[in-house]
Amino acid sequence: MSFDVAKVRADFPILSREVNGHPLVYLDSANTSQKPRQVLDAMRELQERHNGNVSRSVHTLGTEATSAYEHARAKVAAFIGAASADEVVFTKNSTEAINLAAHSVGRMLEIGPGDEIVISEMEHHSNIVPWQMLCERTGATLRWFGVTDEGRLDESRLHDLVNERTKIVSVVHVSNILGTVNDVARIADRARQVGARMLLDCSQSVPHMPVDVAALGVDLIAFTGHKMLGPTGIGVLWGRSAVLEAMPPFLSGGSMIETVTMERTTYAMPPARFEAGTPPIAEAVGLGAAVDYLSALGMDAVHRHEREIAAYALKSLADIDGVRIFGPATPEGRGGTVSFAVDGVHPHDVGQILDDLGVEVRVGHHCARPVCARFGVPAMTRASFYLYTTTAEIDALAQGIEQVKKVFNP
Amino acid sequence: MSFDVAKVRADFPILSREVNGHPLVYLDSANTSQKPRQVLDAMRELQERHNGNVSRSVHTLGTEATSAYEHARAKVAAFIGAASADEVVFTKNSTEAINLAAHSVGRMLEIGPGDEIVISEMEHHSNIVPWQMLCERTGATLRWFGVTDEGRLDESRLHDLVNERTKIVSVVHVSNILGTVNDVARIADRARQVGARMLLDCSQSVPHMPVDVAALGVDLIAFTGHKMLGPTGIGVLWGRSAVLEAMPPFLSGGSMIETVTMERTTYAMPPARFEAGTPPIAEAVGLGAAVDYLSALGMDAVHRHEREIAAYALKSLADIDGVRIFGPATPEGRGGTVSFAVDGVHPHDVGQILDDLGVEVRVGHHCARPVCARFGVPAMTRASFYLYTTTAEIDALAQGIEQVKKVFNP
Amino acid sequence: MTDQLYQEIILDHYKNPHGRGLREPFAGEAHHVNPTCGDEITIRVTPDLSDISYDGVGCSISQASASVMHELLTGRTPEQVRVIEEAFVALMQGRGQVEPDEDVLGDGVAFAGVARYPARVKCALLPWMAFKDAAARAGALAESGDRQTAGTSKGANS
Amino acid sequence: MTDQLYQEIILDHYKNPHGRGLREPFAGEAHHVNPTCGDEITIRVTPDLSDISYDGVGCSISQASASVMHELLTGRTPEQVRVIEEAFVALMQGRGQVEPDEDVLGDGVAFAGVARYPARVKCALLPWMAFKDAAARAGALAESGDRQTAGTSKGANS
Ligand SMILES: Cc1ncc(COP(=O)(O)O)c(C=O)c1O
Ligand SMILES: Cc1ncc(COP(=O)(O)O)c(C=O)c1O
Repeated sequence: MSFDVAKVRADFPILSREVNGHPLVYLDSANTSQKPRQVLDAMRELQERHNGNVSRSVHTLGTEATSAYEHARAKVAAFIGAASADEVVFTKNSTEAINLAAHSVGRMLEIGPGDEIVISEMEHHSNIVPWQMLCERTGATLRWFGVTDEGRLDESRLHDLVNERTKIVSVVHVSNILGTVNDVARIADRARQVGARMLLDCSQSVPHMPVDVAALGVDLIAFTGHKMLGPTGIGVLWGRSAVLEAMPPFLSGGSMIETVTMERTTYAMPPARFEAGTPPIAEAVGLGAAVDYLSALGMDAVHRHEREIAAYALKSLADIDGVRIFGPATPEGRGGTVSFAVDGVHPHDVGQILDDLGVEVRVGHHCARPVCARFGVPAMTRASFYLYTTTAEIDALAQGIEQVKKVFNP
Repeated sequence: MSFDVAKVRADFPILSREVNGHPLVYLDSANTSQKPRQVLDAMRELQERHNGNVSRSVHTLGTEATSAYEHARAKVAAFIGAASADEVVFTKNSTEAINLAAHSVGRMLEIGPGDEIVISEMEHHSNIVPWQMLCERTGATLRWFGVTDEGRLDESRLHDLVNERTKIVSVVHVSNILGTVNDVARIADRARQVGARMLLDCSQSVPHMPVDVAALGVDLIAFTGHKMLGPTGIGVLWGRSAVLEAMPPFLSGGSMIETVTMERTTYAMPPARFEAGTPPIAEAVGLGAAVDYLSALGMDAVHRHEREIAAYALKSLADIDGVRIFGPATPEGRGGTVSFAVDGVHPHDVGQILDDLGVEVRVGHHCARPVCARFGVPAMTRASFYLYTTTAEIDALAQGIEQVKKVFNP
Repeated sequence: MTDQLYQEIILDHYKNPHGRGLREPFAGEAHHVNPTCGDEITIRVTPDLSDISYDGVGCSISQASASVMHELLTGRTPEQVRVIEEAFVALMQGRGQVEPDEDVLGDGVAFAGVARYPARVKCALLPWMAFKDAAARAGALAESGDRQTAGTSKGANS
Repeated sequence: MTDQLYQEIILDHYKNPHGRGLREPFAGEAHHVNPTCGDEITIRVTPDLSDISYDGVGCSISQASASVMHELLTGRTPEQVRVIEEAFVALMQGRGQVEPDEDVLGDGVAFAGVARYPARVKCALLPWMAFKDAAARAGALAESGDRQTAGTSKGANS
């Protein structure tokens, strides 16, 4: 087999730990992924041998740190097919990246009353609230795509929703709760047609499948390091050069300026313009190492592995009486994230009993409350997979669900 | 001797490396500090054994990570004498903390034309540009304290500058370029008297001296992890509970909400309200470990050590012909940061030759261009000290400066 | 291990909740939300605590806790309520170190195991916090006659 | 080690800059800034490149580079300028791997050592980038007669 999951797992020290006396079965990678030794080593090497501030020093340590930081940027750019490293802005997470876009594109387009912003009912809160706040600040109107019963984006009203009043469209590439992969080509075409800017929330796609910004046809994408084997504290806003260059700064302070007087400041070119203050240096280097790790395996292989696991999981769960799956029922057009309900048992209780067996799933609204509301539940239980997930772990999940049923419906 | 610098140095692996064939002499801690093994170990331990997302999971890994994260918050709160851990908001750096304050306090006070914001000529760009941008957005007026020839805050016009139109005062506690320690009691009193909110930029004080927010008499302070033995990617905004509770959110998205519908969102209480998205979890834990390290030594002892080094450095530099010191000439009311000029040699060249000898100083405008302008120079050379700095390193600096003079004025 | 959490008593109250449903008349109402998991509860009380009615969605712990609370507090005097409330909160915050008094807490002793699960303590306390707000609004806990105006409002349990 | 950086030739140009000072007449002007260190340079050129005048503040490398550039480019044809410019930029971006041609670069060969210091390459290129802008504004580099309108503007070298 080309994809050797046992070999992959050996790189993740945490996977050999126990939880409540059982081997850890980590099925919460959509929340945050585990990190391979290679990533932690790269960060430690920087912090212990080459630690200096970036872009500010001529000294050797500073030069080494700057070069490591900029190398990481170039790696990330190559990973997503960016035209240049200057199109990659480092933020602290996806959420900051989306906030940056909402503030800065909002100002660039002078959004005001009568303008419309379009999102979807399938968004993570981080791709809802910044746009609600933009609308509040400016008087613009928020509109959204609905979600079909199958858990897919309802594009039936595309031409009504995205119209000549639309200034920004921001939707999710892969749903963090339903697992749906959105083919956004039609929406992107329509956005371009009406002259709207489009952001794609790739927090759940870049970690799991090949993503090529040149092919997506959007203006901006956001993603986050900790979901793709990288550390916390680092995220990315990618933007087409022409768009980034036209965007005014958002956070301001050291390192994003060209020149400062007390009266007036002029700003640096992107990406520096958007990276105020000391950036997450070691974190960027960690993300660079994560990208190296993923590239060495190949994103096609990672994606294929996850689809196999997802297919296995969908089948295993469908076989259990009283389990209802939310979102697409087959592995086509969906990622390795499966949310479900166990009849008569609250997700909190499902998660608790699974944890007791070492099986770590997420329960709650998954920062996507409108999706829960859409499906008429207050919360869901979610199992999410990654390159280190095995079919044996899916079996452990299935057995755990039987145990849940035993406790609550003996 | 109570403060054993050799023992401290043994905790910092990087201090035993060489640069350009010479032992590293790291005199750039005001830019970013080095990190002890204890901090790096604490982060690695979390990442390798207890990695999960915070505040979102009921499972064991998530609970462990959440408890480590919240513990770090409590440690930081205790370190600065905060009334409660809820007064500590984690950001990515000082710069984000100040931007958060500028946006959120700006909205809270409905800043508009006629209102005044007061800063000083001694500020880091990160405490200038966010206020310039606030004034641009709102029509408010920016005013500032000048700097005296001795490099101290010119408070002579305090009552004129801070008046009934003043809504926010934001000044630096310790200058990152002149080393001046500002006794802000008079300014804080005056701000309170006129009903203005006051922020203190403690980026250069919290790492180097005991800081007690209860005693400062201000509403908000900002500081940054990487300057106080902690990692990059983590900063702090402290605010008095009553102030934080009245402040609207700034960055928005996951984890800062109470409840979300497509139409409307309500927000969580502080500090969650200000921590949108996945926070820098390992970085917060690293900062917690840094605070433990500093507390174990005692901030009084750290401060005393740095004053001794500063006194030694001021004397050594004053003894060199053709060296001019900017800022206070004696160690009273100044921190361990000394900026200087070498006659006829541009700082860039000074820094380059010192680096050649392994002596790492910062050159440039130090993100405080108005201070350079104030003293009529385009740039300065800065040596900055920390708990691991030795008098032998100051000697190396002095010898290096002699070498600079030899190259340029043979 | 979860045996300690999911005691028979808790599962019974979860499956057969006592006093569930929102009833009239009432003098104070409060709606609390757990932002992490989306659990919600609404509590109504009469001024004399002769009825405590409630409704909501949530996990076994929060729902059973509401049922037990209904049993424990309905018809009690303000002073009795204070004692029971304090005992329950102390038990929940005791990290498993507090020995519950069955005379005070009745079926509430079954929640002793919850205290070992920090993430679930919030669930158990959700109805109690909402009750506190509702009772204050109903003026039900005032010792003397100076009762506050009754009213309805919404608060977050964060 | 810095011997390679601070060659005698560089220090000479730094201490005794050639052609320094802003002169009239000129057809194009550009002002560039290095945001990291605050170095600044203003360059003026005549349409026929018969004069290249400049002024600024900066380190030995940027100042000497301006002086050398003045010497190398003044009075040259657009084609000669292109060749020299390209050779200098290639030398600077060569990370120390490019062998400079003294026939083309004259005193500019002294900058070979700078290429090994990534942080200083920007210093050496600052005047050259500003020249490029100024010359474009002066229409000095157009091969044919379609010269652009002369003008003054400000740009950042980031
Ligand atoms: C006084 C002062 N304020 C603010 C900052 C900004 O800190 P950071 O770059 O970590 O945001 C710095 C350091 O760069 C500083 O010295
Ligand atoms: C689809 C989606 N968007 C945005 C985010 C926010 O990412 P972060 O919390 O790293 O900012 C997440 C994950 O939490 C996500 O799954």
